[in-house]
Amino acid sequence: MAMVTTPTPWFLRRPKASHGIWSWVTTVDHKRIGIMYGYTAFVFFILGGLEALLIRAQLATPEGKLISADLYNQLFTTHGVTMIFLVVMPMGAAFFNYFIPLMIGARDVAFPRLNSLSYWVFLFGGLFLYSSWFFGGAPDGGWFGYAPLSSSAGFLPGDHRIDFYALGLQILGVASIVASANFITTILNMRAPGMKLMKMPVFIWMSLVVNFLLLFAMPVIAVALFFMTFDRTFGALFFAPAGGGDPILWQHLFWLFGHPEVYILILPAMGIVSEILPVFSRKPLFGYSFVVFSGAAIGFMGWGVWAHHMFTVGLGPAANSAFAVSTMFIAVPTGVKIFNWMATMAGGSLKFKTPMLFSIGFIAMFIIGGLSGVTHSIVPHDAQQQDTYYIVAHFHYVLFGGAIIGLFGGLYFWFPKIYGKMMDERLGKIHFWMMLIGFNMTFGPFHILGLKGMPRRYYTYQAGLGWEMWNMLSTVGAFLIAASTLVFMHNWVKSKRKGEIAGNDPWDARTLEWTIPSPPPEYNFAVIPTVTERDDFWHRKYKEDKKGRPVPVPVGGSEEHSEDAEHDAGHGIHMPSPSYFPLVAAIGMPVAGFAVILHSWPLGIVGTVITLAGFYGWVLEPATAEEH
Amino acid sequence: MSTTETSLEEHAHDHPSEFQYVKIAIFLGIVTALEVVVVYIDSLTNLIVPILSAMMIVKFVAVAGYFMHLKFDSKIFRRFFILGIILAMAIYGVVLWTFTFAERLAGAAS
Amino acid sequence: MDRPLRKRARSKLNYVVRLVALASTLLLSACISADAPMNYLYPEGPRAIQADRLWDVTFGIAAFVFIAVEGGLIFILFKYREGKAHGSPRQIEGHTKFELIWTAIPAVILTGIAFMTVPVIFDQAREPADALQVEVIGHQWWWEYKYDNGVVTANELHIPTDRPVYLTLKSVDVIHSYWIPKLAGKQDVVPGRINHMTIEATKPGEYLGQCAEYCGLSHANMRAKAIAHEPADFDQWVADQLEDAASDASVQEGEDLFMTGVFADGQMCVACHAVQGSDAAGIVGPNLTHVGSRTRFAGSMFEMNEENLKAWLNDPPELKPGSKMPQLNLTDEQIDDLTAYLLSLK
Amino acid sequence: MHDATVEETHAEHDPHATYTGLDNVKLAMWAFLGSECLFFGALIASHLLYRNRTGTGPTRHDVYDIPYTSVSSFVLLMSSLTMVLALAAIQRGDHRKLRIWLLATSLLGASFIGGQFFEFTEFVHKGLTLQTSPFGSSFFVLTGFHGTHVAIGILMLLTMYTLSKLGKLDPFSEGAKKVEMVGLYWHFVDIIWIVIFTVVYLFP
Repeated sequence: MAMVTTPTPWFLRRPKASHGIWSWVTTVDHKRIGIMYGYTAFVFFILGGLEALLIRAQLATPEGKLISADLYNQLFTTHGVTMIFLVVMPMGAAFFNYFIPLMIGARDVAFPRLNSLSYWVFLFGGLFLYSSWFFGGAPDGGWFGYAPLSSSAGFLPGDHRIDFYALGLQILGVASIVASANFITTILNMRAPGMKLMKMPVFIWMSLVVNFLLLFAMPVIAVALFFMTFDRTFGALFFAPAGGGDPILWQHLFWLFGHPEVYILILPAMGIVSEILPVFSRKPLFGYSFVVFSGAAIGFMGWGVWAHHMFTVGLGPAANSAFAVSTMFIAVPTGVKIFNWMATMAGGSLKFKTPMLFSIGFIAMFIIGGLSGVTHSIVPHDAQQQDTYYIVAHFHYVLFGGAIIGLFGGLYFWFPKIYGKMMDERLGKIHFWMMLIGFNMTFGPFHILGLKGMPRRYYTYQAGLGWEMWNMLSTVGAFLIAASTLVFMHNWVKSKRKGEIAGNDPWDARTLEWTIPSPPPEYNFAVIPTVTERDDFWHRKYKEDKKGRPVPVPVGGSEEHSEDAEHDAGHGIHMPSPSYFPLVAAIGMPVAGFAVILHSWPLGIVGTVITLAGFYGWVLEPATAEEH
Repeated sequence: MSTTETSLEEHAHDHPSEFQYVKIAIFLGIVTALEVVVVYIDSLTNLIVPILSAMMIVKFVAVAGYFMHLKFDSKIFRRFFILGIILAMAIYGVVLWTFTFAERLAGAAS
Repeated sequence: MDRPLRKRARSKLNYVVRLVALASTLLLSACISADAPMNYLYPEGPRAIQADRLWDVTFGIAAFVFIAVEGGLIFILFKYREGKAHGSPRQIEGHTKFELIWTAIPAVILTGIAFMTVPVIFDQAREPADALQVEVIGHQWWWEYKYDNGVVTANELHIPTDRPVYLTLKSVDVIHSYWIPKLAGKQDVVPGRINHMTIEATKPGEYLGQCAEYCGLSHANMRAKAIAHEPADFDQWVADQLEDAASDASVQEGEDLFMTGVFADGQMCVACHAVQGSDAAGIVGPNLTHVGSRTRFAGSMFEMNEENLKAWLNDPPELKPGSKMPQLNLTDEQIDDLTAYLLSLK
Repeated sequence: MHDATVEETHAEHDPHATYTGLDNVKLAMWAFLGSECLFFGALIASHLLYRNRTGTGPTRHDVYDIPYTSVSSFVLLMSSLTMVLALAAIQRGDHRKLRIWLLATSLLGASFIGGQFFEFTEFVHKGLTLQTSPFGSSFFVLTGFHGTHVAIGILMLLTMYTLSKLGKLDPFSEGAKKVEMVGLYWHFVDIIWIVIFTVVYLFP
C-alpha cells in the first residue's frame, strides 16, 4: 500500500523473513522482542546465579580458599550488576514489551523499531560488560562503584575493569531511556478507546510509573558514569580528593539514580501481583485507586530518600534526620499496597495455582523486607547495620523475595498466553516450595549474620565470630535455589513442548490479553476492543447479582462476534515491517565503548559511523516492505 | 500576543506570525544585553543573582513558550517538561544543600 | 476430591510451620551472643547502647507487625480457600474507611519512631566535652592512630574506660569506614573530608572491629581492635608509647638490616616505616616504634608472634592480597634477624 | 525520528490515531526533553559545587571573557529564531525558504561551536584544562556536552536540508512534523544555554 515511486536501493529494502533466525533478528513485533528480552534476562539470571553460588561456596566456611580475593571482588560486583541491570530490569522490560500492548488493546508499541533498538542495545551492553572477563577481568569496584576506589587509577587491580562497568552501564542506560520514552508514549497514546487512565490495569499503571522513573533516573547515572569515565580516561578531577574533587558527589548522583532504581525493580512485580491476585481470588483488586496512587506516591517519594544509603557518610545530623523521616514515610504507601492485596484475597474464593502461590510468596517475603527496611531508617542503629549482611538480607528479601518471586509468578501466569500451553502445576508447585524454602534458608541467616557484625564484600572471614553455622546454612540454601531453578527450566521446556492446550482464557481472567487467542496473532487484536469497564473482559463475562456476586453472562454475547471478525479482519491488517537498522545502530555502541577503553580514535569513529548509518537507514528506509 | 490567547489546544498550528517571532527574538536579544550590563554594575552586589535569575527565567519561558509552542500545545507536553525541571531543581538543590552543610561543619571543625 | 484438598491443607500447614520456625530462629539467634564478639545487639559502650535502645523498640514494633500481618495473611489463606467459601465471592471494589485506617496507622507508628530517632541523631553528632582526641587515618588496608599526646600507633586503638574518645577520621586513599560494633556505630572515613565519631567503653577489655566500606582487594583484611584500659593503665600505656624504641644489642643485626638493608628492587624498610628515636621515618606503612607490644599486626590479621612474623616477612602479598609491603626476597637468616629486632620493639 | 509505520497501521482503523490525540513522536520527544533536564541538571549542579574549587589553577574570573561569550550566546539565541522560521516555512509548504532557514540555523549553530572551540583553546592557553581543577573538569564537561548537543543538532538540520533537497520531506505535513521535532531539540539546546550562560558565566 505504500506508494514507492523511485526504486529503493537494496540496502534500504525492508527485510521480509517471517521464519527462522533472521526473522527474530529483524523483528519489530513487541511480542517477539519481549520473548527475546525474557530469554536473555534468564540467561543472565543463570550467570548471575552461578556467580552467587561461587560466592556462597567461598563463604561456606571461614578462611575459605576456593577463590582468591581478586576473583571474589569481581564476582560480587558482577553478581550485583548482572542481577540488577541484566536480570530484573530486562525481565521487567520483557513483561512491558509483551503485555503492555496486549493489556491496553493495542496492536504494537508506539515505536516498534525503537523497541527493537532497546533490545539490541541492552543485549550488546550486557555482552560488552561480560566481555570484560576476557580482557583482564570483570569490574571489581562493587555495583555501586564508589569513588575514588573506582574512579581513580591504582586503587584496584586491573586497568580497564571499571571502564567496562562505566561504559557498559552507559550503554544499558541508552536502552532504558529509549524504552521508557517508548512505553510512556505507548501507554498514554495507544490505549483502546474507552480505557481511561483509571480503567487501566494496575500492571499498566505500575509500568507507567516505572518508565517515568527510568526516564528521569537514567540521565543521573549517565552523568555520574561520564564523570567517572572522564576521571579515569582523561584525567578529570570530579571525584579525585587529591585534586580537590569530592568522592561524595559520586554517591549522591549514584543513589539519586540508585534509589528510584529500587522501585524500578520492584514495581513491575507489584503490578504483576496486582493482576494475579484478583484472578485467583475471583474478586476485583481491593481499593484500585489506593493501589494506583500508592504506586505513584512511591514513585515520587522514591526521589526523596536517596541519602539513606549515605547515613554513615557524614552528611551531618540535619540531613540525616531529614532523610530518616522521608525514609520512614515511604513505608506508608508500601504498607497500603500490602493491606490492599490481603483485602483482595479476603472474602474471595482462593485458587492456589502456581502463579497465585508465587504472588502470596511475594507478599509474605516483601513484608519481611519492608519491615527490615524500616529498621534501617533509625539512623543511629543504621550506623551499625550499614554494610553488614543485615542490609544484604533486607534487599534480597525485597529484590529476590519481592521482585524475582513476583516475576516468576508472572511467568507462570502468562506462559499459557505466550505459548498457548499450560505449565505443569505439579512441577510449578515443587519449584515454588523449593525456591521459597531455599530463599529463606539463604537470606534468612543473613539477618543474623548482619546483626552479629559480619560485613558485606568480605572474601573471607575468621572463625570464632559466631558466623560459621549461618554461613553454611546460607550456602546450602543457595544450592537449593539453584536446584529449584532447574525444576523451573525443566517445567518450561516440557510444558512448551507438550503442555496441555490452554485456549484463550485458561484462568478465567479479567484483562484484555485473555480475549485473544493464545499465542496471540501477530496483530494481537483483529478488532481493536472498546473498553467500558475496569477489568473489561471480566465484565463481559460476568454480571453481578443483587448481592454483588458474579453471574455468567449467557454465551452468545460479544465474544463470538469478535471471533467472526477475526477471520475477516486478520488479513487486512498491516503490521510494521521488520528492520535491521535498529541492530546496526546498536552495534556501534559497544564498538565505541571498546574505543574508549583502547584509547582509539579510529575505532571511536567506526563506532559512531556504524550507529549513524543505522539511524540514517532507519530514517530513509521505506515504511513497509515492497509487496509482490 | 493577545490574538494567540484564543487559540485552542486542538489548533496547534495557530502559531504566532513570523513577525511576532522576530519581535520575540529582538526581545530576547535585549534581555541578554541587559544581563551583561547588569553584571558590570558594581552597586548591585546582593541583588545581582536574583536579577540575573529573573531575566534568565524570562528568556527561558519565552523560548519554551513561543519557539517551542508550549504555550499553545497540549498541557501534557508542558507537564512532562515542567516535571523534569522541577524534579531536577529539587533533587540537585538538596544535593547542593547537603554539601554546603558538610562544608560548614568542616569549616567549624578546622 | 478429598485427596487434593487434604494435600492443600497439608501444604498450608507446612507454610505455618516454616514461618513459625523462621520467627523463632530469629529470636533465638538474637539471644546467642557469647560467641559473637561483634554482635552489636549486645553493646558495651554508651553510644552503641543508645542506638540499641532505638533498635529494641523498633524491632519490637516490627516483630509485632510481622506477626500480625503474616498471621492475618495465613488466616485469610485458610479462611477463603476455594471450596470453603460459600459460592461465588461478592465483588467488592474497595472500602475507603478501611483504606484510610491502614494508611493512617502505619503513619502514626512511623511518626512515633521518627520522634524517638531524630533527637538521638543530633545527640550522637555532638562533640563530647573533655574527650580524648585521636586522629584515625585509614590506609589500604590498615588503621593508623595519632593521639593528641603524640603517640602514633597502628591497628589497635588504646582507650581509657569511662571517658569519651573523639575520633577525627581521615583517609589517605579511598573511603573506609571505622567500626567497633560493641562501642559505637560506624562512620565513613572519606578522603578529602574530615569526619568525627565518639566512642566510649565502660569496661576494660578488647573490642573487635573492622573496616566496613569496601576499599579494595584486601578489604576483608582491614581489621581493627579497641583496647580499653582503666585510666591509670591507660596513662601508663601512653607513657610507654612515648618512649623511644629500646635499643638492644642482641638484635643489632636485625636493627642494621632494618635501618640500612637494601632488598629486592632497591626496597628499604625505612622507606616506609618509622621507628621513633631512630633515623627511620617512613610514613607509608605503620609506625613500628612499639610494634612488639601490639597483639596483632598487618591490619590486625595475625597474632603477633615469631612464627607469624616470619611467615609475613617471607611473602606479605601472599598472606594479604594487594599488600603494599612487597615481597622482599629475604633470606631465612635475614628474616630471623628482622623478626628478632621487631619483636624487641616493645 | 519519525516512525511512519505505526502511524499507518493505526491510521487505517482509527481516524484519531492516538488515545490522547497527540502525536506519538512529539509526546516521546517531550518525554526525552524532560529526561534531558535531569541530565543537564546534574552537570550544572556539579559545576555549581565545583566552581570555586580551582586549586592552584585559574579561577573563572581569570578565564571568562563575558563580552565574547555574550556574543556567541546571542548567536545561538538567534538560531532559535531562524529555526522557528524554518518550521513556519515548511508548514506553508515553502521548501525553498525552509532550506534557507535550515542552512541559516546550521550556520549560526556552527559559529557558536566555532566560538566555543576558540574559547576552549583560549582557556587552555590561560592554563585551565580538564585536569587542572574540579572547576576545569566540570566546566569543560558541562559546556562540552552542550556543544555535543549542538553538533548533533546541526547534523539533524543538515539531514533535514538534504531530505528536503531530495524531495523526501513530503507530504509536507509529515515533513513538517520531522522539522518540528528537530526544532524542539534545537530550542531545548538553546534553552540550556540560556541557563548555562547566566548561571555559569554571569553569576558572581
